[in-house]
Amino acid sequence: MRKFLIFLFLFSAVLWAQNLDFTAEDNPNDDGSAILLKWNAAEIGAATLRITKLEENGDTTLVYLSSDVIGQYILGDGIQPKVPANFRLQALDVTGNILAEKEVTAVAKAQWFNTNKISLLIMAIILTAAIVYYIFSARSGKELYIRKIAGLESIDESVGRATEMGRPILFIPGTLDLDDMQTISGLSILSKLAQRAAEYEARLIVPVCRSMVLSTAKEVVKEAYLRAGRPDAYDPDAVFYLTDDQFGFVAGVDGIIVREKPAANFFLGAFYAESLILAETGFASGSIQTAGTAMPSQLPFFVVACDYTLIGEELFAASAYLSKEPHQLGSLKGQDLGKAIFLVVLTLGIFLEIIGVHFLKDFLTIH
Amino acid sequence: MAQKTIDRRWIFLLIFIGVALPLIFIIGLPIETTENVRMVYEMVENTPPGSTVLISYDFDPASRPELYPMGLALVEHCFQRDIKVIFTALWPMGVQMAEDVLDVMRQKFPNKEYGVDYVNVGFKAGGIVTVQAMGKNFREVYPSDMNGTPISEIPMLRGVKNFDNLAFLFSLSAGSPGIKEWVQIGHDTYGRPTSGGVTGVSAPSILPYVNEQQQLTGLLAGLKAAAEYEFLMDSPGLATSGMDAQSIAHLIIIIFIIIANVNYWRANKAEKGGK
Amino acid sequence: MKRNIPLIITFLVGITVIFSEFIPHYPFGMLSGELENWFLIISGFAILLGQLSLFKVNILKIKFKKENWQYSVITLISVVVMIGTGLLWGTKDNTGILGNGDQIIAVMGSKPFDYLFDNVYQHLQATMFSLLAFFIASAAYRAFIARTTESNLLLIAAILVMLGNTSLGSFLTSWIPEAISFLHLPKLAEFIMKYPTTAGQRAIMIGAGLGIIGSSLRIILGIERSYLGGK
Amino acid sequence: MVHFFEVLGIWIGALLTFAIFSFLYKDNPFYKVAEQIFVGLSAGYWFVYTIFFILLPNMYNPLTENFAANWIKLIPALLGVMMLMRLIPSIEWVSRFPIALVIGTTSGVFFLRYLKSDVINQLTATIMNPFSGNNTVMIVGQILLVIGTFTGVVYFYFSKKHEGAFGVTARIGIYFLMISFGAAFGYTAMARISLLIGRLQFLLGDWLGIIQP
Repeated sequence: MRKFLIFLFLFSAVLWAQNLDFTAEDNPNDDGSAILLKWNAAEIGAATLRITKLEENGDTTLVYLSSDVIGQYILGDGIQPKVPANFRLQALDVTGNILAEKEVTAVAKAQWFNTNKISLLIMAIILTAAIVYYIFSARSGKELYIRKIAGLESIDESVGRATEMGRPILFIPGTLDLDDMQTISGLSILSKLAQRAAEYEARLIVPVCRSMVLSTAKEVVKEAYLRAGRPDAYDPDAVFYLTDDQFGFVAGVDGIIVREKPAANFFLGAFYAESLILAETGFASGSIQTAGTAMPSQLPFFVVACDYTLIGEELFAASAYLSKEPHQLGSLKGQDLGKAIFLVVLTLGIFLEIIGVHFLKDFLTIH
Repeated sequence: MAQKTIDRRWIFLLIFIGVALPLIFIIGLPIETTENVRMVYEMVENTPPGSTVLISYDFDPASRPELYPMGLALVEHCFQRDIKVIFTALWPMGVQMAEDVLDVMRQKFPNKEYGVDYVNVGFKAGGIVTVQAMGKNFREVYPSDMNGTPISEIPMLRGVKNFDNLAFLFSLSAGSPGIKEWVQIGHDTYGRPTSGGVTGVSAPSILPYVNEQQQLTGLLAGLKAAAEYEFLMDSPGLATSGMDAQSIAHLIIIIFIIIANVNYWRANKAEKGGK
Repeated sequence: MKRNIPLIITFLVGITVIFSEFIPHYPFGMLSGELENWFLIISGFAILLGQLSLFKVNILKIKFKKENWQYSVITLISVVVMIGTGLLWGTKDNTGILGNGDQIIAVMGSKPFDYLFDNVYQHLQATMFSLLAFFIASAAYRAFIARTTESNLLLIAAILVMLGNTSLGSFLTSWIPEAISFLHLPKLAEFIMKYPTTAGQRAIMIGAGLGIIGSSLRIILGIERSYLGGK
Repeated sequence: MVHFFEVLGIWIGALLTFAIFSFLYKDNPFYKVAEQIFVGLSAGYWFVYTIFFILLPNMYNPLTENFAANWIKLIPALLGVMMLMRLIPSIEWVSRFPIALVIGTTSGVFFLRYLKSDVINQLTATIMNPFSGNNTVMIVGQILLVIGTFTGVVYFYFSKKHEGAFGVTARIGIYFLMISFGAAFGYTAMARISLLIGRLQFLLGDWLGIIQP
């Protein structure tokens, strides 16, 4: 009788074990440092599932506790490529008794291509090709049209006013470092503005809050004065550093604005919350203000408080518009193609969604 | 343009006064309450007096402006209804936040006795694993309270063995570990009513838990929810004064916008009339 | 040498970062992480460079007694005090050159650097930031005037959202019957934020994103060189 | 003594708060002093921060503690020193090397990050069936979302004149941009006023003790 009971117990345990589904496999698209664990214990009715890793020296470490009967877990700790790892899944009831358990082994592998990023790759290739193609076609002499950018009318007006009133022009290339593209765009507009200022003998003040920007801005201004044929008028102290601190910088610039009373202010680059403090102080001192940034959160304040605003991509387009350099115009044309593709895919995608085909959205979502 | 403009320093002055005064003298402007806040309020209202609940302070000073007023209002509500409260924290700094709330409560409810009406069991590291263990066996996780008094000597904890003995669980959460852990274990595993308060920024990611399964029984999100709760309790406090200051400041801004438009419209009319 | 090597460096580094996004295999996967770490160290040195030029500017101002030179003295004293206390006794979690300053902590309650940080720097920062509350009011007064279709839209959206976010909005529209409850100001504000605002923000993000992509690409390919100074 | 310094700290904080606020009236010596203290102190703060939280843990400590495993950190250290060569005009050009590395890294990172989050993710977020939804308000909203995104992107199209049907579309785009600016402005007003509430709670509570902090 007793033997029979033991047999029955073992037999039922085997049955349960068969119902417990537990797999371990290489987690795809990584450098071989993770294992993907999946389980399905729906038929057992377990309260908790406990996964442990069996180490070579016989120790076990707890990997994961779950209350989901069907689930998966990616283990990224202590896994090395090409080294087999053993795992045990135990299904526990409410009181902590083991209902069933199962052991599996898996080997992690490193992959050479991340297939989840295929849509990103396709987009990257198309955009790169478009931009490079148009840059070269512009360089080979093809005329590229660029629409008028309203915010740029202010440059001549500002320089004229500054000359007339004998007051300086203030330029701030944002509060981020040189590695931000908005700063670089700001600096290339500064180059044009400085040249104009040199020609009309207007004084320029450029406070910066990053030392890398400091040295580059100095060179940009110096070369602009050279181009204008006025190297003698270049003041090396016109570009100076205040502090790296966001609000410390604002405190300093506010002081400069109220004391120097610039005829025109230019805020072109990356800005955060300081945008409105600068623009309002500038307004109170009676300056004409031009701002431009690609920070969506700060645009409302510039639009409200400044006379002219370059919105988002217009900041990048502005330097192309001013310089008319083929590489900038070409790049802009390539970006426009990017927008056209965007609009086509968007329209197509919405159409497909409406008729109930989700292929395109799903494809783009995986990355 | 011949348009009258006000010296903007008058605007500055009015904003300053408009924000300062409501902080000193609470007005208690009526607030439209939202469903999620009402659910939390009802949950406390429907808890029979004498039951025990658990409130976890899972935040630090950075989120204090939003979560502290919630903690204050909720505990006050519980004490009013004679509900016994266990204070705990999954964040080390949360203990201090709970103590700050208790300092205020001791003045408001001098009759409440430590160990009988409330207890602070302090901070426990370990996040979800700790919560899980707590649900199974409360005493194993908390052999003593934060002062070192053994649990067995604390009268109100005598009948408390696991989550089944608690009327509801509440987490004031600024991130992880926090409200998600309490939902997953407290509600999903042990089926206890669970609710919480979160910052305005994190609300969108937590709101989906307020669903048909009632993974969360309502949710307090941001300062406005705290003010709504104070409104439901008819006891205006920190959150209400903050919301009052907000409303007055917004009102001042809007009045100035109207003045500006009237001036503009008049100037325009005068100009046309002059022609 | 002065120009081409930097261009080659930029190209190689940029390409590596982009490739490593698609190739998880060693060593590509970890390369971009390592490069970002280098980046941190180099920009650390750049901050030091900024301090040095700050010293230079202010010392020159004092030396030539330029206008308001007295204030430059205050600047210099503040920098020196902050750097001095920080390096000598360290910060909350770091020991300085002279050790941990336990005796000073016994007197002041915290290290001098942290004391200055908590009682001076933080207050200055928070107050400067809070000026925005005033400026948002003055900017609204000046700009939200119904002149054109554009400014009307700006004005209406701003007022609806401003009202909807406070008790005032609920107070004004709570009488509206449940059937058309979407006209409740809080709900209306939520609607504006959720749909048309998201649309506008999205359009800006897409445009600006493409602008940044274009600039990055030109820099990696060595077409845009202005960051090296001049053209 | 500790208590004295605590009180002193609150007074310093309060006085500096007023010094900055006084700028709203007009520029004055109090603001100028506070401004210069702020500029100096913040520059000093970032200096110390850089030493203790960037250069020591990321460069100095790994190099001194385990040179064999971390010798590669010598490269950024060397590049960092080259950065400082900006100060010597004759070999200033050396600093272009580290700048090139920094800019190359960011360009690569930005290229991918913006393509992913600002272009593709926004695209997938907008691809939806605007007519699905359980109430009219939601459907109207989704239609507006789609139209607004579409026309907004058209506004940023630079290589075509904004005239005719194209011009009208761009015009609608501008309208959406304006609504979004107005709404974002109104929404942020709340957060900005909270900052002032925080300041006043300090002045009225910690400093004057009129309200309970």
